[in-house]
Amino acid sequence: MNFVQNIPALSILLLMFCGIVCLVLPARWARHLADCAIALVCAASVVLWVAFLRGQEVFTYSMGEIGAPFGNELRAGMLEAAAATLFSAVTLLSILGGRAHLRADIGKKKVNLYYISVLFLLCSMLALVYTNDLFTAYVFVEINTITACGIVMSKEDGYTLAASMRYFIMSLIGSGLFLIAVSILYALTGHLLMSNIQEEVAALYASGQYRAPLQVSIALMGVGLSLKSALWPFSSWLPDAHSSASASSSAMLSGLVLKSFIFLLVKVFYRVVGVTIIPTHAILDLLLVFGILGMIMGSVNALFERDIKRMLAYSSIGQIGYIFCGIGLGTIAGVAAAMVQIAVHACTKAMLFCAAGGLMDASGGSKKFKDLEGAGRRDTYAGVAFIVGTLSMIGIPFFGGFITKLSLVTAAVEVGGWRNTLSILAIIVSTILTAIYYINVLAIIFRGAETGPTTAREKLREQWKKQMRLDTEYELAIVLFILLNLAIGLQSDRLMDVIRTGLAMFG
Amino acid sequence: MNGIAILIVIMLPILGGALLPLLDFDARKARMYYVMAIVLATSVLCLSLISGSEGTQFVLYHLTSTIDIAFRIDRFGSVFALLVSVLWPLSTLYAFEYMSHSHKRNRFFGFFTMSFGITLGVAFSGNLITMYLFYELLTLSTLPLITHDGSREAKVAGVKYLVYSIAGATAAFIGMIAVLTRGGSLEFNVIGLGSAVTEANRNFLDAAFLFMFFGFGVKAALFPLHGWLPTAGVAPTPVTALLHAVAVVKSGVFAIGRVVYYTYDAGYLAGSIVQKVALWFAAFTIVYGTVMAWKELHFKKRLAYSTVSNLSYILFAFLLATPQGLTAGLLHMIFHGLMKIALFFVAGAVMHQSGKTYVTELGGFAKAMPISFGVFTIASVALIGVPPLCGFLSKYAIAVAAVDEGSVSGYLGIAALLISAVFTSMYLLTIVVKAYFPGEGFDPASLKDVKEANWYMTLPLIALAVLMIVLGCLPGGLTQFIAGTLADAFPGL
Amino acid sequence: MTYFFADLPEYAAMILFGIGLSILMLAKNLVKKIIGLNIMDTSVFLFLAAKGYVEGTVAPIVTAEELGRIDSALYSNPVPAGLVLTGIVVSVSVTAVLLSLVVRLNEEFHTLDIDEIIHILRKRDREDL
Amino acid sequence: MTNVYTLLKITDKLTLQFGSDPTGRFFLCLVTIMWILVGIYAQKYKEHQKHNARFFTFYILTWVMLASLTMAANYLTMYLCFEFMTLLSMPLVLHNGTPESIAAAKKYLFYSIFGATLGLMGMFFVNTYGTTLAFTAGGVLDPAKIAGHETLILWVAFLSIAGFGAKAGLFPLHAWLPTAHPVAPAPASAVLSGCITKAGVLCIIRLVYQIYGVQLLRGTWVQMALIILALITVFMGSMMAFGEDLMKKRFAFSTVSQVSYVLLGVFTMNETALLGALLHAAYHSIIKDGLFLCAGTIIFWTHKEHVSEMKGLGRKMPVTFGSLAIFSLGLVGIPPFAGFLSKWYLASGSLSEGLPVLSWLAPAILLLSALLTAGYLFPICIHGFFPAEGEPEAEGKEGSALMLVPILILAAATVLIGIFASPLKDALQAAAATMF
Repeated sequence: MNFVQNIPALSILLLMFCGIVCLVLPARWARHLADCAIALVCAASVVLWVAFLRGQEVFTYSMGEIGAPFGNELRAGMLEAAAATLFSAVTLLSILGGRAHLRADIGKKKVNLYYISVLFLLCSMLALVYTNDLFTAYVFVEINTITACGIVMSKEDGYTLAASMRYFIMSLIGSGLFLIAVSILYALTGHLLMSNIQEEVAALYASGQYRAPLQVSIALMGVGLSLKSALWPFSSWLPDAHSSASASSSAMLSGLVLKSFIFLLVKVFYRVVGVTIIPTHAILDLLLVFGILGMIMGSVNALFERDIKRMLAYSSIGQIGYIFCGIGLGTIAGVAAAMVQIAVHACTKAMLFCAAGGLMDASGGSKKFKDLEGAGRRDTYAGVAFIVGTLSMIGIPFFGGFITKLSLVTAAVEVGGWRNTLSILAIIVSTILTAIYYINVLAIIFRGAETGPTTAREKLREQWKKQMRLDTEYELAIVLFILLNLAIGLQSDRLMDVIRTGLAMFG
Repeated sequence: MNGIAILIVIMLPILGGALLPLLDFDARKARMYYVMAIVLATSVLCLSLISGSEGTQFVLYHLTSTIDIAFRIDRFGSVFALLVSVLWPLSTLYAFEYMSHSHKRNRFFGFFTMSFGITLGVAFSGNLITMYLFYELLTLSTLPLITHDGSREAKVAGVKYLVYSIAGATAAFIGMIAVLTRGGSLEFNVIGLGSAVTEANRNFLDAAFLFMFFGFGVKAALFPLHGWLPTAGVAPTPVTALLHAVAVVKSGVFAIGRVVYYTYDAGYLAGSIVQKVALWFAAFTIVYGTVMAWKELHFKKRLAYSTVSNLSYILFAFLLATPQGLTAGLLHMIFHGLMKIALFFVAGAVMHQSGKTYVTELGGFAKAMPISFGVFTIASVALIGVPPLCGFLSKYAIAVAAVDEGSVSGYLGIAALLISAVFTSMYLLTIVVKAYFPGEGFDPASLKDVKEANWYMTLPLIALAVLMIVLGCLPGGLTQFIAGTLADAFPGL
Repeated sequence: MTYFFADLPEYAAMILFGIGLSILMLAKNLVKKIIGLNIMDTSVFLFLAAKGYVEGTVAPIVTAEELGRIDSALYSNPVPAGLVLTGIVVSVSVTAVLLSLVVRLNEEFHTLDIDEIIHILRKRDREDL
Repeated sequence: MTNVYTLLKITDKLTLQFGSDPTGRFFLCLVTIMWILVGIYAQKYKEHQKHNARFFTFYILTWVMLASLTMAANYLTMYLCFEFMTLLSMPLVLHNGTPESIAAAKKYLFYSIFGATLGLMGMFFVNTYGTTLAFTAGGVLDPAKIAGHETLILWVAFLSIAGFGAKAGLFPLHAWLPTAHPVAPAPASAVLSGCITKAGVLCIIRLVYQIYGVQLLRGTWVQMALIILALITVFMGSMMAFGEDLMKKRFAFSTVSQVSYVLLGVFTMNETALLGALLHAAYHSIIKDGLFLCAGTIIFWTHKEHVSEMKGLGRKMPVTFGSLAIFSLGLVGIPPFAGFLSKWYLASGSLSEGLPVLSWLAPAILLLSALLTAGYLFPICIHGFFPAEGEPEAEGKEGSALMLVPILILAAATVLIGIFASPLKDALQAAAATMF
C-alpha cells in the first residue's frame, strides 16, 4: 500500500486530534496548532492530488480491519483530493483573513474553543468529501452542523444566538431527512457503502422492484442536502447566520460549509444512484428550477440589501443557485460546471467576507452601507479584493468567475429543451443583477468627498502609515485569495481536467 | 515584437489612467500635461502600428485549450482604431475645458483615459473572447463616467446602462459559447463557420447569431435595446460625445461587423432568414431613432436619438453581407464619428457657456458663438447627406450597397434611409434656423453673457469641420484604406 | 393484515418521523422543537432496529470456535444496532448543544419563542437605522 | 454637354462636373436676367425691411447655386446644387422673422429636402443600373442591367421625378408654395416663384430626358401618372388662386398652376411639347416676377395685401396697375402677349402624342385653367381702375423709379417677346432638339 493512501484518514484524524488538544491549550498555542494542522492537511492534500496527477489510481481505505461490505471505508479520487485541498486552503486563509476580528468578537479566553470548532468543521468537511459510507456521512453531517453553529454563535451576541438557532433547526430538518433516506436505502439494499449500494440500486432499477421507496429516498436525500446547502427557498436562515457571525466564520460558512453538502449531494447522485439512473430522476428538474429561482431571488434580495454582509450572504444564495443549476442540467458537463463554481465561489466569497471585515474595521465596525462610504480607500486591500470579486462575479476573462460562466453556459447550450432556454435566461438575468449590486458596493466603498489637493496628499501619506500597521495576516490572506482566484481563471484547463478525470473516477 | 507593441498601446492608457488617482495632481496644468502626454503617445503609437504592422498576430495567453486571449492587427480593426485614436486627443483637449469646473477630475480623467486603451483593445482583439473581455471592461470603465455628477438622475442612468450592457454582453457571450461548441473555435477566421455548417447545426448557429446580434446590439443601440443611450446623456459632454457617439456604441457596431464577416462569413448570412430579421430590426431602428430625435427637445438627447438611428445605418450596411456593405458601413462608422462628435461638442459648448440644454432655448446663439454654430451647421448638413460633405458619401455608399444587394429587405433599408434623411434635416436644421434666425422679438441683450468657448473647445471643433469637408471631397485615401478589409473578409474577391 | 402487522414497526417509525418533523418545523417553543427533534431521531432508530431484527434468529454473538462454521441466516443483522447506537450518541450531543443554546437565548431575550426572538431583533435593527 | 469641367473627383463615379448645353444656357440666362431685375427692384424695396446685408448675401448666394445648377453636368452635381440652393434660399423666406415666416421657411425647407431625398434615391439606383451619372441625351440606363427590373426602375423614376417636382410645386408636394410666398419679402417671392421653381423644372428635364431616357418612360404608367399629377396641379392651382383673397397667395397658387403647365410639356415627351414647356418657363418667369413685383410695390406703398382692399387703387398707381394688366393678359395667353405661343405648343404637342384620353384632356384642362386664370387676374385690374360706385377713395401713390423700371422692363418684355417670338422660339427649338 502506497503511503499517500493514508493521507485521507490521517488528515481527518489529525484534525480531530488537534481539536481535542486545543481544548487544554492557551489561546495563543491553540491558534498556532490550528494553523499548523490545517496547513499540514492542506499540504498533505496537495501531495495526494499530485499523486493522482502522477497516475495514482482511485483507492479505498478501510477503517479498521473489517473490509467491505460491512466495514467503514474512505475513498479518494482526483476530485476528492482537489476538494480537500480547496477546503483546507480556504479554511486556512479565512482564519488568517478574519483573525483580527476573532480577537474582538470572541475574546481571548475563548479563542481556543473557536479553533476546536474550526478544526472539527474542517475535519467533518474532509470526511464528507472522502467517506464512502452513507452513515458515516450522516454522522459527519451532524458534526458539521454542530461545529458550524459553533463558529456562528461563538460571537455570543443576541443576533448570532438567534441566527444559529434558526440555522440549527433548519440543518436538523435537513439531516433528519438525510438520515431517514439513508435508512430507507439501507433497508432496500442492505448496504451502507456507496459503491455497494450503487450495484444494488442498479439491480433494483433493472428489476423494477421497490421503485417508489427508492425514488422517495433519492428525493429525500436531495431535499435534505439542498436544505443544508441553502438552496432557495430553504435559505431563509442563511443571511442571518452568515451576516452576524465573525468575518472568518462567515467566510468559511459561505465559502465552504455549503459546498461540502453539495459535494456530498453530487456523490450521492453519481456514486450512489449512478450516472445512468440519475438523469431520469425528477429531482434534477426540481433542483434546476429551484437553483434558477435561487440565482434570481438571491440576487434580487441582495439588490435591496443595505448591509454589506447580508448582501454577500444573499449573493451566496444566488451563487449556490448556479451550482444547483449546473447539477440540475443532468449532464457531466453540468456537474463539472457546478464543481468549478464550488471552487470559484469558495475562494471568491471567502475573500469577500474577509474583505468585508476589513471594510467594517475601517468604518468603525458598522456594516451598513451608509457608514461604509469611502471604506475601500481607507482599506485598499479590501477595496482591491472587492474589485477582483466584482470582476469575477460579472465574469470577466482572467478571473475565476469567467470560468464558471464559461463552463455553465457551455453545459447549458448543449442540453435540449426547456432546460436550455430556462438556464440561459437565468444566467443572463442573474448576471445583470449580480453586476448591479456588486458595482453598487464598489461605488459606495470608493465614494468619498473630493478633498483639496494639498490635504489629499497628506491624507494619502497618513493612510499609508496606517496601512503599514494593519494586520499582515489579513493582507496576506487577501492577496492569496486574489491569486487563487486568478489561478483558477488562468489555469482553468487544468482545473477542468481535474474535474473531468475526478468525475470519471466517480463512476 | 509587434505583439508587445499592441500590448503597450492598450496598456499604456489603462495603466496611465489607473495611476492618475494615485498620482493625485495638485495643479490642473500638471494633470493636463500628464493626460495629454499619455493620450498623444498612445495615438501616435497606435497610428504607427496601424500603418506599419498590419497582419501581426499575437497570442497573449491560452486561457483554456480552446480559448485564447489574442490580439491581431487587421484592416477591419485598424479602421476602428484609426477613428478612435484620431478623435481621442481632440476630445481630451475639449474635456480639459469642459471639466474645468467639475469635481473629481482625477477620477474622471483616470477612467476617461482607461477607456481609450480598452477601446483600442476591442479594435485589436484577435478573437471573440478577447473582444468580449474588452467589451465588458468598457462597460465597467465608462460606468463611473456616466454617473460622474453623482445626481440621482445620473445614478439611474448608470444603472440602466449597466443593466442593458451586461445583459447584452452576457447574451453575446452565450452566443459565442454556442459558436465555440459547434464551430470549435472563436478565432476570427475568414472561412467563418463554413465547415461547421450542416443542416443539423444550422438552426443552432442561427440562434447563436441572433444572440450575438442582439447582445452586441445593445451597445449599438438597436431598437428595443436602445433605451440606455438617451438617458446616458446625463454624463458630461466629452463622455457623451466620445463614448456614446464613437467609442462605446461603435464598439457594439464593430463587434457585430466582426461577427458578420469574421465569425460567420458573408456567405453564411447572405439570403438567410436571420439576415432578414436583423436587417428589419436595423431598418426599423433607423426610422425610429430619427423620429424620436425629432420629437425630443432636449439637445443632447436629440443627438443621442440621432446616434441610435445612425448606428443602425452602419449595422444595416454590415448586415448586407456584401463587399460594398462592409466598406460602406466602415465609411459611415468613421464619418458618423466625426459628425456626431462635432454636434455633441457644440451641444456641450452651449451647456458649458450658457447652461442651456433645450433646443428651444437656442434662439440667436449663432451670433454669440459663431464658430460653434458654424461647425454645427456644417456637421448638420453633412449628417443630412448633402454632397460634398462626408455624410453624403457614406450614405450614398450604403444605399448603393443595398441597391446592389437587391433584396426586398435592402430596398426597405433604402426607404428607411431616405425617411431618416428627411427627419434628420428636420431635427437638425430647426436648431440651425433657431440659432441663426431667432425671429422677431428676440432680445440680443439676453445673450450678452454668452461667449464663444475658448480654444480648447473650438480647436477640436474646427479640426472636425475641416476633416468633414476634406474627407467629403477627397475620400480617396480613406476609401482605399477601408477597401483593404475586403482582402480579409472576402478572400475570393 | 399479516402483511400490515409484519411491517408495523416501520409504519410506526414513519408516523413518528412525521410527527417529529412537524413539531421541529412548526412548534414555536424552542424546547418543544427539541422534543420534536428527539421524536424524529427516535423514529429513525426504531426503523433501523426493526430492519435489523429478523424473525426467528438470535443475537449475532459468535464465539471463536464457531467462526467459519456457522450459517449467517441464523443471526440477526448486527449493523443496524451499531447504527442506532451511533445515532443515539449523535442525537444526544445535538440535543445537548441545542439545550445550552436555548439557555443562552433565554438569558438574552427572556423568551423561548423563536418568533418573538426574531421580532425583538428586527426591532433592534430598525432602531439601529 | 460641352465644355465639361471637372471640379472635384470624389470617387471614380462621383465627380463634381460642370458643363453647358443649350437648355442649361437658356435657364442660366433666364435666371440671371431675372435676378438682376429683381435685384434692382430690391434696392428700393429694402427700405421696407431690416438686415439687408444678410438678405443680399443670401440673395446672391442663391443665385450662385442656381446658376451652378443650370451648369451641372451630372446627377451628383445637380443634387448638390439643388440642396444648397434650398438651404441658401431658406433665409430669404424667413427674412421677416415673424413666427409665421419662420414656420413657412421650415416648411419650404423640409418639403424641398424631402423632394431632394426622393431624387437622391434615383441616384442610388442609377449608380447601379446605369452606365454613368453624367447627363446624356437619351438616358444613361444600361438596358442589359435593367432587364428584369423594369418595374423597380419605373417606380424609382416616378418617385425621383415626383421628388424634384416638390420644388416645381407639383401636386402633392406643392403645399409649401402658398405658405412661403405671402410671408417672404416681395423680391424673394418673385425669384422664388419665377426662378427657383424653374430649378425644379430643369432637374425634371434632366431626369426625364438625360437620365432615364424617353425610350424607357414613354407610354408607361409613369408618364401617365406624371401627366395626371401635372393636370391635377394645373387645375387645382387655378381653382385655389381663384378663391384666394390675399394677393401674394393668389399669385403663389397661380405659380403652382403655371409651373405645372411647364411640367405637362416636359412629361408629354415630344419636341413640340418640350418647346412649349421651355417657352412657357421663360414666359412664366417674366410674367410671374412682374406680378410679384407689382404686388410688392402695392404693399410697399399702401400696406394693402388683400385683393379686396385694392379697389380704385389703379388710379393712384397707374403704372403699376397698367403693368399688372399686361402681365395678366400675358398669363391668360391672349395673343399677341407672351403666354399664347407656349400654350399653343403645349396643346399641339399633347394632341400629337396620342396618349389615350390624356391627349385631349390636357388641352381641355389648359383651356379651362386659362379661363380661371383670367378669372383670378382680371378682376384685380378691373376693380383697380374702375371701382364700384360709392367706394371710398383709395390711399396710395406711385412708386419710385427703382421699382418701376424693372416692372416696366418686364412688361415690355411680355409684349415684345409675344410679338417677336421667333428668335427665342428658334433657340429653344434647337435646345429641345438636343434632348432627343
